[in-house]
Amino acid sequence: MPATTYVEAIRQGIWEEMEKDERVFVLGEDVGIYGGAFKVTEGMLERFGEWRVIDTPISESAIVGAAIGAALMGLRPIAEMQFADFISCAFDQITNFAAKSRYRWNAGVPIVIRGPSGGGVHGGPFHSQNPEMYYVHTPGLKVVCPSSAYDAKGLIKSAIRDPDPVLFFEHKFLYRRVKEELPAEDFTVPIGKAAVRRTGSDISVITYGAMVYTALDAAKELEKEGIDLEVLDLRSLLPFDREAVLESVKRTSKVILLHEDTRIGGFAGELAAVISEEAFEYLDGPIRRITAPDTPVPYSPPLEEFFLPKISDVMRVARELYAY
Amino acid sequence: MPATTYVEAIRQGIWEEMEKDERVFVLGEDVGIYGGAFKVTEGMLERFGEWRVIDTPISESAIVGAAIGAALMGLRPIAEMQFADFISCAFDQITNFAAKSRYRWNAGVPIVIRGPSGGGVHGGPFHSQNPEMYYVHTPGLKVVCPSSAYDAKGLIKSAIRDPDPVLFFEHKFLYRRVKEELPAEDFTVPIGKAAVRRTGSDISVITYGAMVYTALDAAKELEKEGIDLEVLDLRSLLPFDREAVLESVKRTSKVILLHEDTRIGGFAGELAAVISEEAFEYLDGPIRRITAPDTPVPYSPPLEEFFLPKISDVMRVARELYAY
Amino acid sequence: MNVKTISTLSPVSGPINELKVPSEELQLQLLYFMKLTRELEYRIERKLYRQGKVLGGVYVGRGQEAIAAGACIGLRKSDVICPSHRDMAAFLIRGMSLRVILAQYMGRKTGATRGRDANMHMGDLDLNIIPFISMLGDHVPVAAGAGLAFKARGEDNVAVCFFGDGATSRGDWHEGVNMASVLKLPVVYICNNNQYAYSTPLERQMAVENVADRAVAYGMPGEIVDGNDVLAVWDASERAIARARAGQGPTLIECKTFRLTGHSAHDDAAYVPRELMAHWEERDPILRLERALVETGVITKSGIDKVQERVQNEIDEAIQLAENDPYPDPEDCLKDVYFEQ
Amino acid sequence: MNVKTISTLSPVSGPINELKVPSEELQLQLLYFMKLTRELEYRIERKLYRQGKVLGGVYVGRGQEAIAAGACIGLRKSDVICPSHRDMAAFLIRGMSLRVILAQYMGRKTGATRGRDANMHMGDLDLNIIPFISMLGDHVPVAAGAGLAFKARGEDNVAVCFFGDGATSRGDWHEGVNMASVLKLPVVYICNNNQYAYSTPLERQMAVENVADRAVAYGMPGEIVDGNDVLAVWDASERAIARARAGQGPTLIECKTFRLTGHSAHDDAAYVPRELMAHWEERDPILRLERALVETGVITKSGIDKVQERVQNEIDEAIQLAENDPYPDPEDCLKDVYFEQ
Ligand SMILES: Cc1ncc(C[n+]2csc(CCOP(=O)(O)OP(=O)(O)O)c2C)c(N)n1
Ligand SMILES: Cc1ncc(C[n+]2csc(CCOP(=O)(O)OP(=O)(O)O)c2C)c(N)n1
Ligand SMILES: [Mg+2]
Ligand SMILES: [Mg+2]
Repeated sequence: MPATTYVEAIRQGIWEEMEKDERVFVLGEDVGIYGGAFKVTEGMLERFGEWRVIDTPISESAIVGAAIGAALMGLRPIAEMQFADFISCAFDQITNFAAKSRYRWNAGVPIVIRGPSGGGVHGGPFHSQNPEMYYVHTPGLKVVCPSSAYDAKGLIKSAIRDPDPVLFFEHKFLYRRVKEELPAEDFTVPIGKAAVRRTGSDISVITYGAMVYTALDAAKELEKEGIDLEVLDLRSLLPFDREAVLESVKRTSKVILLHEDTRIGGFAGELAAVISEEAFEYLDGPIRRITAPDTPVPYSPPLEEFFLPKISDVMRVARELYAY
Repeated sequence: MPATTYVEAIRQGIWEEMEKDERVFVLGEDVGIYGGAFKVTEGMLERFGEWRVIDTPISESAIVGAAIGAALMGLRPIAEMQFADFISCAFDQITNFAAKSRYRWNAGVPIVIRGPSGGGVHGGPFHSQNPEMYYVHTPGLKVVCPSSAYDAKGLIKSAIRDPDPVLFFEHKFLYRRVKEELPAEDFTVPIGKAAVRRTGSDISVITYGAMVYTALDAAKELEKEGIDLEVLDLRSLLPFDREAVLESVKRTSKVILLHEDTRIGGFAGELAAVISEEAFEYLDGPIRRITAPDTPVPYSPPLEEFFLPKISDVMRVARELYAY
Repeated sequence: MNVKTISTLSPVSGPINELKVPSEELQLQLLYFMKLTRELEYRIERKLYRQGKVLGGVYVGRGQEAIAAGACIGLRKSDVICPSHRDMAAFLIRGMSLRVILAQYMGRKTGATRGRDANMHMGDLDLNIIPFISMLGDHVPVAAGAGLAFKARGEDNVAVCFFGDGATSRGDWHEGVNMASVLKLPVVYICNNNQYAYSTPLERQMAVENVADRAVAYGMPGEIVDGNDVLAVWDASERAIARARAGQGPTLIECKTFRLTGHSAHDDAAYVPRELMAHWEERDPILRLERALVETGVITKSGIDKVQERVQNEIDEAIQLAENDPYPDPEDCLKDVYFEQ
Repeated sequence: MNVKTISTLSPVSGPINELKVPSEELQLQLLYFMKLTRELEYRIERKLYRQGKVLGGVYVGRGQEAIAAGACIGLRKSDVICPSHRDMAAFLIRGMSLRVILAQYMGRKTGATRGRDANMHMGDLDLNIIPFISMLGDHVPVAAGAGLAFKARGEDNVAVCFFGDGATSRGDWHEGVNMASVLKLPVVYICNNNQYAYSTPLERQMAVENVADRAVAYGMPGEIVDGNDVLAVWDASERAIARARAGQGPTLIECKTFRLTGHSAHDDAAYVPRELMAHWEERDPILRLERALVETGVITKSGIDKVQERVQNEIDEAIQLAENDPYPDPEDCLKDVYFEQ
């Protein structure tokens, strides 16, 4: 079996669910003839026809609104945002209509909203955003950020089958950069379960998305210095795997919270609160955050490189914490 | 001098700034003839004329967009959201156009976006929201949540004079419920400075908005039991007064983070991260959060009462923490 | 634009026009539902709200009852509706019970949203009612999506979506009707143009005379009807619904009407000129229908009194039931944020 | 709708029409700026991008140069423009230097955004250019706001706002043009209708034939011009600008054109039928202008060669400068999020 890329894994996951369940359909800009800006829906129009692969006008809010309406009538829409940045245009529909529907009148809204997020490709302030926290802070939604091809496929399937609205943030830097062999048979990855990517005894690095690789690379370097990092990949942010987080922290007693998203109000804050509330007595050092700084994502290479958390950042903070 | 209500204080603040600076103007729905749904702009149309008090179509996104354009051309717009809940419709303009403008091309966007937020008045899921975190997580914005008439007036003036976009979340429960005598002369309250509402030695309660009163009421009760709460009113969330937070926590060594907003991704998370990173060694107990649960704001009185953090919640957690 | 307003009832006397009219039975049903709506909203706004039994905001459709009534009476059970905040008749015609509605307004567990949401925000998938959210216009693309589901499955159901003149300024309104037009979705868009949005008059909302003028931008038919003439609303709706079922896409129907009350229970509408209000009070859609039905012999005056009596009794009874219905348990607050097994 | 497309230049030969034309000097300026635009974008897309010197996305306006050129050439310094992503000529005409533009594309400190933002996202308050953000349509209400400032201060400046056909589907577009219409703001809205939005053809974007048909919904004039005819664009713009200055409110000008390239540098536009592309290549706006100016004796063929030479030299020089310009310091990343003393 050849290795499957992260982006192809998503395509496969959607394709297989569409084969299996005729309620599933895709809508978005340029998803049909063009197969999507990143080719996630390539070939689907030919296979599934124009009412299951719907090219829409440039109307993110109506794309989500229409997905909601179709879901209420029994379909299973997958709405593509050409870049996750443009989800801002649908913020209102997502947070007010979709998120609150079940709570208000017991009508679930099983939609998936997916798109490429994240930096590292010189996309600048409007093609590099990490919008996850806006939705993590909205009860009623689920938020998923896979880091591997396996997870991407397994989680997109779980998202499609989920009875509630799921925001699926793909990391565009990983699209063609990570790949692995995938099982031939149907599999899913549960929403809300983290994965230990590396077991370690000294410090827990809790992270998600592309930063998983930053953490792993740092761990490999630090191993040479005798510092043993554990790397926990959250995979889902809402709900997140509280047990796995606490279990890891209680074992290592030191924790680094790492994300590509900006700092103030980022997910590390939520984690810090949970840890300092529920694992306070286990902590042997301050909780350390490594995040992007509180700025837009800059375009120029030296600026963007400065912006993104780096292996060296993890190494520096880990050394400090190890020595604490 | 008679006491001035919170809502009237805001009106006065805007009025005085409009008298002083002809660049300042107001736009929004029903702000003119009607004087605003909560009468914040009452009388202004007559005084300042139709090009400084502009009734707009129901277009929150264009209200903010137009405010941005006018600000770039040198004016000082104050955009009213009839309820802060509807700011969701302008999320994209605020977070992408306004917030990132200075960073991108050095062009400041001195706008104020203001409106009534918060619960306790049986407004239900769409007239009770606390939208602050969506903006606190957006670099380039400032976010203000006053709790008193004095602060409301002083902060709205600072917001209007500020060279950057300021989101000014008024708490509608306080509009006519809190009042105080205000100085006759011009005064401002700086954005980013907290206020100690009650000094105490046992536990720091860090909060903002209407919850300041919940904390103070709890403190009064707990005094009888010999538990001495400090109550810190943040007043601004972005930027927030890091020094005041750390100073208080270092002094009391125990901390309760209290807000009306929901829990996951709420401001308490940010505070917990800062405290556990920078005051770790001072902590004598876990950081405790008291927040609304992760649900929409329900309408029915028993549900809404359950939803909102209560004096009894603060007392319970304070007792536990005191005993820790 | 050169649009003719379609009217069947004379504004102040009986019928004037020999348009296609619904059966006598349907006419009587319309009368019943409009009177039921009027009385129900009267009780909610003028009694229960003032007695403190309904908390929060109250918005009624006094003077606009013909619109939702005329548009909904001919629908199939399998069609879906997306009402707005002045369309009480829609809920009643779809079969939501008075008790459920009143319990909703009083925040009871038995209300349409079990106390979670307020007033008109009522939905029920069994009745194919998608509830309004406060953000005006948001349900316009949602209705398109419902129509999309019908079309994708090859069903000939339609989605009927209601909104006010002011809501048409929202971006979501534009995106929604545009998408419905491009994809030729089976949606009927019904605007109550009551000439105000809260205190804001139409000319501060749009630079065109008629909301229907906006239909041109979407290549869909825009039709103006006398919104206080329930038979005219019915007629226009029938045609638009038939068009949608036949796969010809959406229609925009503008119903000219007026809000015979404030924007909400706390607003005295002081900004509305007295003469304008008086002009429209004379054109009360219920009085117009009553006069027409009496003149055509469909009902007698005492027959109308009987309807009124029935309506009052039904509401009395429902209020009694709803008032005694329980509030939700406080901890219910935590339930149903997500699917629960 | 019954709209006549205004053309002054024959699609494939010289001038056909005796409309009001700009002065010869202005005609020559237009030629220069259009050729400068073409060459500059050619270098960016086909050279610098492929050489890896420009990273990220690259969108060019090949074949559409007449639009921004014709619309901007007559503006005053005190007017403001809000260009979109295929309006390079706008920046050049407003006086942004080639070096600043090239440095922008190469992420240098000397670029219009000092390396913070990419490609067309260039702004400069001194030149009265408000930069585009990627979210299509967002700048439409912003332009209205600029117009509002002019109107509120009693100035007779105008705001000129550019967008594509696809952007008109965005809610912000609707809200923005509606607000401009209601408040009669001095804005000129210019649509480049290149018949595609990325891969999506016009009929999947709107159910009307012309973008200008949408103007009806806002009670504003909608005019269609041959967007590959710079003199026609100039003429329509002059009239719309005059209207705006006179306080008569906004105008929508639709410029029919075609994108003679992919959506962005990585797109080969395989979804565009070959014949359609060929049809429009024949109607290249620069060739059309050149033929017309030669026929009317405004310039000779060798004069045109000289312009081309000048353009190439200027760009060569600017590339040299920009390539040697410094990148921003990494820590600059942290600056200017807020006002700094
Ligand atoms: C997005 C949004 N903005 C503002 C409001 C506040 N609001 C509620 S109803 C209303 C007026 C609505 O006018 P219209 O659409 O004409 O409906 P009508 O009330 O006249 O039936 C306003 C401004 C809202 N609900 N949603
Ligand atoms: C809100 C938003 N959605 C999607 C995109 C991605 N996108 C960039 S350009 C484009 C097509 C734009 O088409 P049009 O407006 O016709 O302009 P053109 O590129 O044809 O000049 C799309 C979909 C975007 N930039 N913004
Ligand atoms: Mg209205
Ligand atoms: Mg286009």
